[in-house]
Amino acid sequence: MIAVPHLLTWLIFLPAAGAALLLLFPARAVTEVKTAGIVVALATFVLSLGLWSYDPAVAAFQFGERVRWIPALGITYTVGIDGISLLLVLLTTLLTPVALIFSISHVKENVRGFTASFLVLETGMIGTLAALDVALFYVFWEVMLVPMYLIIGIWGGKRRIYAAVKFFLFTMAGSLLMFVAILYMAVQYHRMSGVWSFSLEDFYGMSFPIVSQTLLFFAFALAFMVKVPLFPLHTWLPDAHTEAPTAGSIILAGVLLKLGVYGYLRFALPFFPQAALRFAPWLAGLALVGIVYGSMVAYAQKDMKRLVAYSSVAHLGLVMLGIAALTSTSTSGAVLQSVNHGLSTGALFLLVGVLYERRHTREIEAYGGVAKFVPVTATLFLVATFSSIGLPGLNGFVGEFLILTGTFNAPGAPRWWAIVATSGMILSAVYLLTLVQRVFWTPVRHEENRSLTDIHASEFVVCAALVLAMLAIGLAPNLFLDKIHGSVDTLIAFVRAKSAAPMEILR
Amino acid sequence: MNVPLRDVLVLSVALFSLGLCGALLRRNAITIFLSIELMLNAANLAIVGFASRVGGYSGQIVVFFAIVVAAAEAAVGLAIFVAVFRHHETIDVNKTNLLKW
Amino acid sequence: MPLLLLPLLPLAGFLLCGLLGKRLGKTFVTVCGVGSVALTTVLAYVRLVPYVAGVFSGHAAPILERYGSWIRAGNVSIDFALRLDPLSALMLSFVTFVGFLIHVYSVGYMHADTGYGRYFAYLNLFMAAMLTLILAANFLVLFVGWEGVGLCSYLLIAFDYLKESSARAGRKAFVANRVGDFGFLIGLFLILGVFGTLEFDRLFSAVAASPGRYAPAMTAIALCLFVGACGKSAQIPLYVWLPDAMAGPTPVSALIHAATMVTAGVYVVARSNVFFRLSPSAMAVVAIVGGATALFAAIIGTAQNDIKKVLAYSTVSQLGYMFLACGVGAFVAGMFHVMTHAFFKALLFLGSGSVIHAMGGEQDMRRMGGLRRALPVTFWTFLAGTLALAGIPIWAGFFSKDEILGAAFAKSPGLWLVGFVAAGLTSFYMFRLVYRTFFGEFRGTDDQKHHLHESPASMTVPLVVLAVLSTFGGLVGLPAIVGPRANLFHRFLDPIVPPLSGGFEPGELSRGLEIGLIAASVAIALAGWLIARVCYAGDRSGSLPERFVRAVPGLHRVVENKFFVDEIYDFLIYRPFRALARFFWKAIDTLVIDGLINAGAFVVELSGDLLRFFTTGNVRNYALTFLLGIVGLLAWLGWMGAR
Amino acid sequence: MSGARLVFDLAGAVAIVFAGIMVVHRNPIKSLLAVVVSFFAIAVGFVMLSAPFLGAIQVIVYAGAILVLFLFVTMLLNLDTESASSDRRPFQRGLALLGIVVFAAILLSAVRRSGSIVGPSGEPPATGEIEPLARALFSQAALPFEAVSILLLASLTGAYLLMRREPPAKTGSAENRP
Repeated sequence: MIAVPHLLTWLIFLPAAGAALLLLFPARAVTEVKTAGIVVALATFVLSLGLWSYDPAVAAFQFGERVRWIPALGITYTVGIDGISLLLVLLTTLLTPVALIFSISHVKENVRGFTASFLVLETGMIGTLAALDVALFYVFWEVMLVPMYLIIGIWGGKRRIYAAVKFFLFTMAGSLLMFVAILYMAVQYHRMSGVWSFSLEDFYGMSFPIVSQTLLFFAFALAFMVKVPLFPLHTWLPDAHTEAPTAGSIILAGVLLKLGVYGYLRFALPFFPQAALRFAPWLAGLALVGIVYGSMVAYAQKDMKRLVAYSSVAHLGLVMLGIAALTSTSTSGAVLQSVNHGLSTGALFLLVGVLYERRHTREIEAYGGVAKFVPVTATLFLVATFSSIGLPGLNGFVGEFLILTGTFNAPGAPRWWAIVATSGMILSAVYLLTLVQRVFWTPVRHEENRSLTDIHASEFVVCAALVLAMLAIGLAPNLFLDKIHGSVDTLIAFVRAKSAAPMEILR
Repeated sequence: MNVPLRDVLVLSVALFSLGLCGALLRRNAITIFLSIELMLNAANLAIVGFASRVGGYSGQIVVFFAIVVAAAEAAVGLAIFVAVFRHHETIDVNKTNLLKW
Repeated sequence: MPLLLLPLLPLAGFLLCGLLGKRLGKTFVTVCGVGSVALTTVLAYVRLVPYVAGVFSGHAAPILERYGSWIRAGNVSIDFALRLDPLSALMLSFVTFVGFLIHVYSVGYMHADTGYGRYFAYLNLFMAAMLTLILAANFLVLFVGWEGVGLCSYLLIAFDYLKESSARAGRKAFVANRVGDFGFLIGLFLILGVFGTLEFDRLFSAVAASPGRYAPAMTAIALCLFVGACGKSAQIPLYVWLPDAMAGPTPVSALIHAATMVTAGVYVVARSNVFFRLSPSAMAVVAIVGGATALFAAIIGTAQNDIKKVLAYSTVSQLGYMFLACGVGAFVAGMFHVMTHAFFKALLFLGSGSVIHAMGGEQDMRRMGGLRRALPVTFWTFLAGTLALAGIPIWAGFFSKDEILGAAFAKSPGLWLVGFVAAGLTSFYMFRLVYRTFFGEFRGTDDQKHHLHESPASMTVPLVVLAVLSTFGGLVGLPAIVGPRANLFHRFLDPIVPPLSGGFEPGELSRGLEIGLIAASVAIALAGWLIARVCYAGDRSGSLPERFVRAVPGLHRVVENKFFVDEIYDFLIYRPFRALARFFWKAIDTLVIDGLINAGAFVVELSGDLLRFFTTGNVRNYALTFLLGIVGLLAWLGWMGAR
Repeated sequence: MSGARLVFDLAGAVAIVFAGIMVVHRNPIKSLLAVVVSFFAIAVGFVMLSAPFLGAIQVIVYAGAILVLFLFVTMLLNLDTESASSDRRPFQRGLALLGIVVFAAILLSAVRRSGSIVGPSGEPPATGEIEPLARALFSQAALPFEAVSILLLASLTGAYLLMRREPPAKTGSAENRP
């Protein structure tokens, strides 16, 4: 593969540039706008494949770039990726064209704005994952918020305004606290060294007395916990998912939630290891409640998208449990499971969208027996379901197994954590198979379902891409795990060493 | 200097307070406006008083300008009252809440 | 020829049938679906014959084939590896062969079904998963097959997905299996924690090298694995899915829910016998659960009227026997029963399928009768299967069941008694089935009578082959009294139960006692037959049972309704779960959490509403506020100046 | 007590009395006339403070021009006397009175304490002649003077715009009606 210079910068800004370009198109050129948007997204995806040359043997950030941005405050444009962000970046660049291609035939109003929002969102997401300067990270973090807010608020369902505002307020409330914490850290750094800096390395080098560390940790963790979302901060998610257009749900579930996980791993954990380790049991507790509670609430849902949304709460609870246990196995599994969840839940939302666009209802009761009329959709839905349930051979199992076994045998974690979490495997089968049964199987109850048309070519292509990715991870997980676990080991070693160091000594 | 400054200031305060009473207690916009003019005059008086104590003409010039501005203000203000009256048939300030929204 | 080819071939068949089946038509599906399994069977025997010969000549070393690392992260490293040892060789021999026969049978049975391609795709996928399960060289690869067969079972039970009952039964099966898998996975975590590996070789040699060191951890591991086995092999309390699984097509019941998949639990217990033998309490649990299931299911089986339900409960009961065998340390006997059971139960299911096929889908025995004349091949083969299952001498079931009962008596006469009674009941309900179905007068509609016909050759040939196997298959495991080296089965399989110091040892029986026990079990089998004959054969068919029902109506109702176990589960688990789920959603999520959030929003709105009153638009209010502000400011200035 | 002070105090008393009448009288015309008297008295005060020019302006511009404008407007609007009964808002009134009393008290105490703070600057005291004032006005304050003229022009225009009646609606809008 040809090495592209400044690959990450290209990746980050290509979508935004594409969005700017789209605004030059006349609003009526709907087809051209769609095509251009998809071309840009696909080009980004192809470019991002260049990141695959990431060398896990080198335990450092790669594809790094550093440019001074606001010298007076020591803010730089520093980007780079490691094994933790690599797969998430690839997931982002995969899911964005998936979302756009899916929307080809479904979004009718203000297509230009829709497509541009997605491209800006992609810039925000990749930037968030690649930023190695805390201020830059925060900028991208907030950049993501606006297009998602617009996507829900403009192209969403009936209660879209409520959902969009709820989404915005939840996320904003968390991230403002984080902003305060970032500023505090920068000021502390300035006091200590006389230099302004927001760079990740410099922040990694700082340690704080336990009280301020705890407060800072909470500020960071809250921002990420809202995004993940961890019980009890999850209630924005079902509303946002339900009201968001299908493409929005795909990105929201597929990538945005993962950024909470990523942020926790990249920032909260190594910045404040003592506090993080001290509160790991609480985190695990919330994660466990999320698994059981999310699953049970999912079971009670009558709306397909809400059901899948609550399943995300449960699945991400598992991911956070893996991080709370903080073993190499469980954390690698958690990173992989983030990607897995993006694929399987993305596919589930996509297929629910396929049904929704034809029937214009998300009520489970409105379906029944439709597998007879949409066999391909039904088959793909089953595959996505089993990926989500964690059937060996598909991606979900590998992540779940690593998280659970890592947690079960973690030195600091009580065994009942993993036991409770494993019950999530039963529960996920209960609610998802119930969904399959009530939507696709059982007798046909509504005559209007008889005229349902099966999945379109464009929808099929993107869904098949997701299924192929699921199979690839399920059958050859080492391809991906090998990229991940070097960085995870480095991180864990760093966290352990830093938390073992005497507390009061700064730097 | 024959008039003590204190007398001037006491008179100024008295007139200003009366103006305030009118401005706050009356409801007729014209009367309120008159009260404001009175307060303006009270201020002018204080300035002239200080000026006579300090010497020079700067103080008087300030008062001169104040009177001119008051004239301009009166013209615009009264025009507003006429416009409001045309619209509301009253200039009772309790019945017009134009400053809301 | 690598072992990997064995699961890969049916997998290829699955892909071809599944992706292209609809487009390329039935012939293509038949060729791909049956051909892939036929080829697999041939290749399997190509590997098996030299291996088996090697084992008998003393080279029992297992063949291990590694295909590279599968999952590697942190301290977990799992290879994708397959292995051929006596245990997997045994399973391989009958899984491929019986699987192949059932594929052939299905060609005839499913010929009119619109989901023909889908059916063979699932069946092929099942073969792939089952072969992965039995050839796995470590627990995780085994788990792949384990879940894979569960998936296929789910898909095939719900094959007729537009029927409410099928869809429900499919989900029930998967969820019940998942409950078992929960235990199984915990077991795997424990094993990984204790040993750091899931490879059979390393695990069992490590335990065999220092049993004392590992013994304390074994009870937990063994019990966890047993929970998994309970789910898959339908033991109390997780058996409830298997009777419902009869909603699937009959060949599926034969293949998955009788011959192969459901014995996977026994296979796992036998596979990890080293673990189990180090924990007497785990062994006791296995034996008791097995014995209880054997008796319990047999009792239910006596009062069922659906021909497949009888066979389903019979399967549950026979699986109980197998666990009973494992629990008393007779792992080889258990596996022997697995094999013979695969033959005769597959035969019985296929025979019942032939009957159902002839009856146009009718499954209720009360509308059958006298089918002996219309379906001669089915009748005679079915009879062979019945004799085998009932434990009549020289038929296969006799040898395996007898060995189990002997081992049970040696360990605990109580367990033997349970098995003994269950054996009598088995004989009774099977002959009841035979008499009601094949003897007497036809009780169905004229339309059905008109259409009665023997099944096509594709269905009868497998029946005959299986009947032969059911009849003579037991001869490979002649009892010890015949001669010390007469039991080929033991000679072949004994290496999988390595000597273990301090481990559980099966009991010994004196020669005389053994003969006595054999006589007793033959007697009870014959007694069951006799009772069934008295009750259901001849002119007064059914009058005796009716009197019995009238005498104890409550008992009959309870048994006929399967002890109301489904209803109890519904009441104790399903309903509370659903209520709790709704409570969480409506009360906690909507009311408490969202309520708090919305209350926050409400406070903001309210304070805005309150503050709005200050924006009256009234000039005088503004002026007043202005004045008060000035007064405040002046006061502050004055205070500052005074300081 | 000098004569000037006596005159000033008398004028002050008159100003206060008529200002009081202005505040309490309900009829706007009468209030207005009271203010005229009060302003005359203030003009006298200006003269007594050696600012005769300002006194003259006070009479000509304030009492003569501005208040006449008020009078015209008041009569033009033909306002009724304020009705005593409606909308009294006693709480507001009380609060306003209290505020005014405190305000006055603070100012008076300030006056009492700081009466002698301000001392004479180096400049010669104003003599009451107009010429030095005019010189100062057209030299030091020439720019504000011009600015004020623009302000007057602007207020003139503004007042015109505000008073102007809306032109009648264009007839073309009728076509849009269904």
